[in-house]
Amino acid sequence: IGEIKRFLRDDGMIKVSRSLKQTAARVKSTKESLFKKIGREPTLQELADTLDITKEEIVMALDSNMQPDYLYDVIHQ
Amino acid sequence: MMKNSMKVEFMSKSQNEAFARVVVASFASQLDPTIEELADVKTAVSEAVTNAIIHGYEGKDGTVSISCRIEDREIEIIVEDNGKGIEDVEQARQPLYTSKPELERSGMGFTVMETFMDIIEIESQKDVGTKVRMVKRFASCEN
Amino acid sequence: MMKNSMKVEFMSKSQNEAFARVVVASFASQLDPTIEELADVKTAVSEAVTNAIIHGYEGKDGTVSISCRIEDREIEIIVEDNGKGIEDVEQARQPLYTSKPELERSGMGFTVMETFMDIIEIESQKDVGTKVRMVKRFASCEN
Ligand SMILES: Nc1ncnc2c1ncn2[C@@H]1O[C@H](COP(=O)(O)OP(=O)(O)O)[C@@H](O)[C@H]1O
Ligand SMILES: Nc1ncnc2c1ncn2[C@@H]1O[C@H](COP(=O)(O)OP(=O)(O)O)[C@@H](O)[C@H]1O
Ligand SMILES: [Mg+2]
Ligand SMILES: [Mg+2]
Repeated sequence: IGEIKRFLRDDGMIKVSRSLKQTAARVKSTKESLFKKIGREPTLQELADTLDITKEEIVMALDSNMQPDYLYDVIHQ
Repeated sequence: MMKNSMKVEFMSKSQNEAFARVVVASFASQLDPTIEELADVKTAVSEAVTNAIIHGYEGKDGTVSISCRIEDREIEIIVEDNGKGIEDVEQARQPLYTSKPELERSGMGFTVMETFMDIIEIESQKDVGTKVRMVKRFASCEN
Repeated sequence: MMKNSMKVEFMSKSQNEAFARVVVASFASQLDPTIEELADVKTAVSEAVTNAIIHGYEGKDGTVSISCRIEDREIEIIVEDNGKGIEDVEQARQPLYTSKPELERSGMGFTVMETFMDIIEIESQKDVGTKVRMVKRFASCEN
């Protein structure tokens, strides 16, 4: 339980900007794997269901990802 | 010093609750808050918007508006409706008080807003509408 | 059939371009588009909002407003400013035409909007302001 609390507390200190970048990277890779699976572009809802997050989180995350150096960050961290 | 403001108006439909959260969250994100700080703001906005939709308009068509202002590390959020209003604001603010127990409301909406925001003020008039003003100060960014 | 609408107003500051994109995208997401469709809409909104800020208000303070309406699979987006207006709309719509070559503008804003959206209409009056109406129909609903 101490472990979980510490995790939660750490999580609380994380800047939104960083967490959104991580979500954006997950959205990108899930989008590709879903495309391979269903043979067309997945809709937002399909992505959200697969990632177990909301459509809104995806929308916000995608916009945090406009600058390429963010992507670099995510891939190389 | 950073100053910015916006106002959004939308229909009193339940699918707009998520929309309202994102609008405020993405405006607030200019202040580079932590996940927890942003979650607090989103929760408070959700409660205020839900109240406008289900108590203010009672499911009928109407417009909900949210004004936001940021200044330095502070965000002010005003959620307004032109719905039925609250007759007794003191009573409405009491933890566990709800006028709609049949809808499984918890009566904790205002308490949640008080807990997650630094300031909350309610102005309401019967048959005119309700205005909820909330302020939150974000911790300054050390990193 | 799904119908919904919203309106957002914000200050003509460049940091609000990203905000405007997210607001419209999250409203459009009620229609469950693909990420590509959403990116098209965001790009078009960005161009229209940037124009309002840098050409309409030329960096001065002003208010930009965006109204959105969704109906069935279609979204209508109207971006408005009360800035200096466009004297010759036909000329402004020409690919590569820009009145601000010194700012490294590409002159491709309206062309981009035309490419990514199904309909675009421009109404403008000198010293009164500019209104850009765009419509996009989403395809992704056969499943
Ligand atoms: N926007 C509003 N318009 C009218 N009445 C409201 C509004 N917001 C709150 N109220 C009243 O205040 C009461 C308490 O609200 P709240 O603490 O959110 O609890 P709950 O929503 O669970 O009932 C509501 O039951 C309702 O009677
Ligand atoms: N909202 C606006 N207010 C005033 N002028 C505008 C507005 N939008 C566009 N214009 C005019 O139309 C021209 C073409 O716009 P655009 O195709 O976006 O190219 P660019 O922005 O690169 O100049 C601009 O250079 C400007 O003169
Ligand atoms: Mg409530
Ligand atoms: Mg342009």
